[in-house]
Amino acid sequence: MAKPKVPGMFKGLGITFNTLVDTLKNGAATVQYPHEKESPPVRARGVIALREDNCTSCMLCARSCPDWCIYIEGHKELAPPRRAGGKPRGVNKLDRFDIDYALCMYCGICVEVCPFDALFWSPEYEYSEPKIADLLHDKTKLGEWMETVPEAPELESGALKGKK
Amino acid sequence: MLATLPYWGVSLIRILGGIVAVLLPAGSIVYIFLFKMMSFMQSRLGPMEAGPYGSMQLFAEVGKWLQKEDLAPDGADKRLFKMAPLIVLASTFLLVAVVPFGPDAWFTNFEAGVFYALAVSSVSVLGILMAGWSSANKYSLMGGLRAAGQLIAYELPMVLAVIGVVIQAGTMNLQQIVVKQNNDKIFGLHFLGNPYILTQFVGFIVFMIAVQAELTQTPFDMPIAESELVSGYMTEYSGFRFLIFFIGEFATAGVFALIASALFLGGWGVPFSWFGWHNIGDVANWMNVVGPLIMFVKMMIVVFLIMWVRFSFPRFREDQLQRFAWKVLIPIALANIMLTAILKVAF
Amino acid sequence: MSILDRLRSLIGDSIADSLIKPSDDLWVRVKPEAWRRTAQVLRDEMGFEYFCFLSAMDWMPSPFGKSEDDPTDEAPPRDDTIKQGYAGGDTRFQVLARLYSLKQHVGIILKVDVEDRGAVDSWVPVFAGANWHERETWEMFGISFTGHPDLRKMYLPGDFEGNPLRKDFPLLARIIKPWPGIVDVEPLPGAADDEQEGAVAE
Amino acid sequence: MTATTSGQVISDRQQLAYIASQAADARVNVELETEGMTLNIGPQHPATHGTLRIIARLDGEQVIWAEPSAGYMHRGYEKLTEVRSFPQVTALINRIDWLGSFANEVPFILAAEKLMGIEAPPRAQYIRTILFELSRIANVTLFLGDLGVQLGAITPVFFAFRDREYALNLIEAATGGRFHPNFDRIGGLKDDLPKGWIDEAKATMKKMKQFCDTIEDLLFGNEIFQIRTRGIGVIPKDVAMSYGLSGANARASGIDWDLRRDQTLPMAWDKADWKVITHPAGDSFARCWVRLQETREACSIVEQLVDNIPAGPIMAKVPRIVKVPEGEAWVSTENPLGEMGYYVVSKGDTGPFRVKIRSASFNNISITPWLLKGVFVPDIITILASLYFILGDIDR
Repeated sequence: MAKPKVPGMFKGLGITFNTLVDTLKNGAATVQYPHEKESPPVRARGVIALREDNCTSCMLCARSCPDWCIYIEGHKELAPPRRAGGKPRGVNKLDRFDIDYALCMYCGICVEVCPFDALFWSPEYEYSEPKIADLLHDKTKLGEWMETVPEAPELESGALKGKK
Repeated sequence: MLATLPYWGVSLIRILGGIVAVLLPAGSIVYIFLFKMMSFMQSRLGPMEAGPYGSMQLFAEVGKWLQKEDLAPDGADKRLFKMAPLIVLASTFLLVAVVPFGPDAWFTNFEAGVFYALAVSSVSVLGILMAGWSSANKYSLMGGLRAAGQLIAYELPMVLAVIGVVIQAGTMNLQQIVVKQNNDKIFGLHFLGNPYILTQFVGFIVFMIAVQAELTQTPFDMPIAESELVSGYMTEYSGFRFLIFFIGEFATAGVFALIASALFLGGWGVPFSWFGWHNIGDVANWMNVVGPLIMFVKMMIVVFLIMWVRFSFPRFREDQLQRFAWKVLIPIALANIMLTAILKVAF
Repeated sequence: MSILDRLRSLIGDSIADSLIKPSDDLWVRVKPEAWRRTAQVLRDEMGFEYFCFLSAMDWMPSPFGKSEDDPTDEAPPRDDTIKQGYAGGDTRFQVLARLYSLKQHVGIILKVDVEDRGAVDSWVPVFAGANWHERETWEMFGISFTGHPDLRKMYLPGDFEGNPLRKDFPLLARIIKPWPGIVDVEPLPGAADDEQEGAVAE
Repeated sequence: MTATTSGQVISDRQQLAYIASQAADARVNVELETEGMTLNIGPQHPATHGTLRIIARLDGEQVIWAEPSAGYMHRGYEKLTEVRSFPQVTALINRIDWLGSFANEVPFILAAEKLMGIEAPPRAQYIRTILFELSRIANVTLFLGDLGVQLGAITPVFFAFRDREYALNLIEAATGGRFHPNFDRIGGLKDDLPKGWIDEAKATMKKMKQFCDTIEDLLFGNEIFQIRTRGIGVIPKDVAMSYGLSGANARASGIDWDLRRDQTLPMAWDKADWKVITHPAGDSFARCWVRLQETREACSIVEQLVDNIPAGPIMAKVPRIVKVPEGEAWVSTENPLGEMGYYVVSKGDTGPFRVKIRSASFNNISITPWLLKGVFVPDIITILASLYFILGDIDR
């Protein structure tokens, strides 16, 4: 065993003691969770929010989901014509849009493939449930998450602007 | 004062005192060091929810443990299994009996106090071995065997380290050792008395290392070694029997710290020259109240050292530990005894 | 001399086929009887000392597809012909392995044809690390390795039947659950075509 | 077992342990000798961080033989890839080495890009490399802390969790996923970096370097740590190669091989100035030490690259629904755990026909029966800790 100037054991004791003093002086690195909360970054994939009006039940998200955890049902409905005097259009209305968060693996593919901007990520994370069945969020609950969806962050310099 | 009470009254006070002397240090050690100091050393806060700054956490834990079912594994030797934690705790209570807390505040005061303390401290080995054997678990068995090997190996350096003190004090009575330390002078100075940590520094270090091993604290925690043996001899215990082991662990830490402060740090006393006392007969009665407090503070300092090392170091391997005991500690302790004896004769 | 030329000069008659993609990789298919010798030669003579992996291929297209079919739609035509990849092949199964030379920093991918539930020589005597890879291949494809010291199941429980990575082994998780991608949009009552229906209602 | 007969130098300690184990083997067969004991370490055991099970036959505390038994977490990824499209597979393979997830995506995406004959634009290559190294930092940081726990020191792991959080925050801010970024796309990346990320990255790298110093003083400098790891679990060079050991485990045995340096990939490692760390000893200490130094190197790679990210697009021109042309491709990269490679076979569909996942831990752990012979029970733990495996990486 090589003998350094300060034996490693004492150095180690010094480190723990310094941390002790540092914690007493400057506070801990942790936060007391239910009382204090750290806010996740804007891009954090916490929960998926649904803007129901934009959804056309095209099934793209359900088909691209690796876990098959999105269930969509809809029906056709007449909507007022786009232009005055035009014919009323048949549009797809959502009856059911469920995401099973017990299955979801938060990959974000559904949000990415959605061509009509109906799905968004929200950084909200406090929706754990004692019963696993309650993790199936229906379209009203998914719609409520829309309030928590933040603006997309600005990009770092050098990024191409104006491109999604 | 005590003399006016009937015998059963004295006994009752002694029993209560003993319980306080075991549980109070254990509780404060767990809260201050295990919950708080360790957390601060790891830049976190530790328990904060139960009571102000988590001070009631220990009571919450005790409540939780007491509620749990008293389980024993199927293949266990049930009688031994249930007895083992009690034996470990009993050794702690036996140990505290000889510790003097003040001029009159002692449980027993007998001549071979040091000898007795070292003898009963090894009773806990029996409990641990019983726990390891009776659990019918391979991890427990290995933990028990490691504990037996380790505790017996480190008994020897501990005894040898204490012998230096005994030689210097010329007595095995702990009360007398405390009085001697506070009444003596070092280099002709009366100011500090003569706490034996100054003259017996090597002995103190050896003693503390041996205590660390006796308490199975890191870096000598192979009998528990949670990353190897799950929890060693305690693996199969839960509920209040685990609680007893837990209390036993920290109460023993407290009692050993008390003994260490009595042997090396001047015990309950202050240097007698401060108040013009000359021997134990002169000591004022209020020292019976202040003495335990001084003792408590000294104990906390010693436990701080034990815990500081525990939270900073990795652990040895079993064979390295044995080698360390036999090849390093015991020769050093023997040399220390020789030196002490020579100096004692010389001066 | 290129690696392939050197290999050909050493075990020339055992090479069944090969393919070089420049600045990519080298594929060599050897004859089954030369499988172990190839490894030996590559390690001892040519410095391919590093064993990377060993596995197998089932070239049959899966009879189950991706279980992503709309039962109302007509099933798309399925091509069941077995078509081997680079460096060709004659059998449905192939064992493939990769070795790497730490001196030249090049790798070589070796393939060998093997019959369904057939066997090839084990590489364990040459590369000790092939042990676990061959166990895995054995349990996943049912290809056994002669001379393997300890051909036991690696991942699956002992009484598991079937070889999961064969294409004819169904992925039950996808079969027991209906595909949620089936379009489930109820049409307007009594109408076949949206546009017309809109006009009629008007 | 094989491969001991080579001319390699084996430490005295290991040689003695071998002889003792042979003797122990022989003694078991002799009448009136101690009976061995079979100890099941795992699948639920504090030291196997995951569900690896080690069946060890012991004589006292000495291991006569030991055999790891994997498969308690086998998720059948190779089968699952057959029914998934390329973007879906990317989400899946995040979970192989869950501590350094981003690094798992890169070789797979590179293999798909190789088959398609496209390359990500330079900006994407830089960001990929930075995130790759960040995931290495996040991964190895936890290793360094966990190492302490395995050896009985409890404090380093809390430091590791504290400081790893900074790296994870950085990954999360860029990708949205703490552990499972799923940020790589065929042809580039999902998104560009958010504003202020580069400055944060520089500050974090300073903290991570500080963490390395702390661990070096607290753990590596400790004499107890040194006697627990030096000379324990020595792997000679040729054994390492025949078992296919890779990454820091190989480099600790003196194999000077790093896929970041030794192959040309469309990544930005060659744009930074860094060195490959090797150690000649091959013991547990060397493996831990190499990883510590590599974390420092990774920090300096990130520091160098963030300053020079070229401007431009982050996606190459790729059709919306990706169909990968028929072919086979092998790409491997130097992941935190070692060489991680994917052998992707495509039949021109939206998904791969077959993906063979070559994960580092699988090979790294397959050496344990050879390595654990003759060691003591506590050394099983140090050796396993120093070999460093992630269970998802063994079982896939």
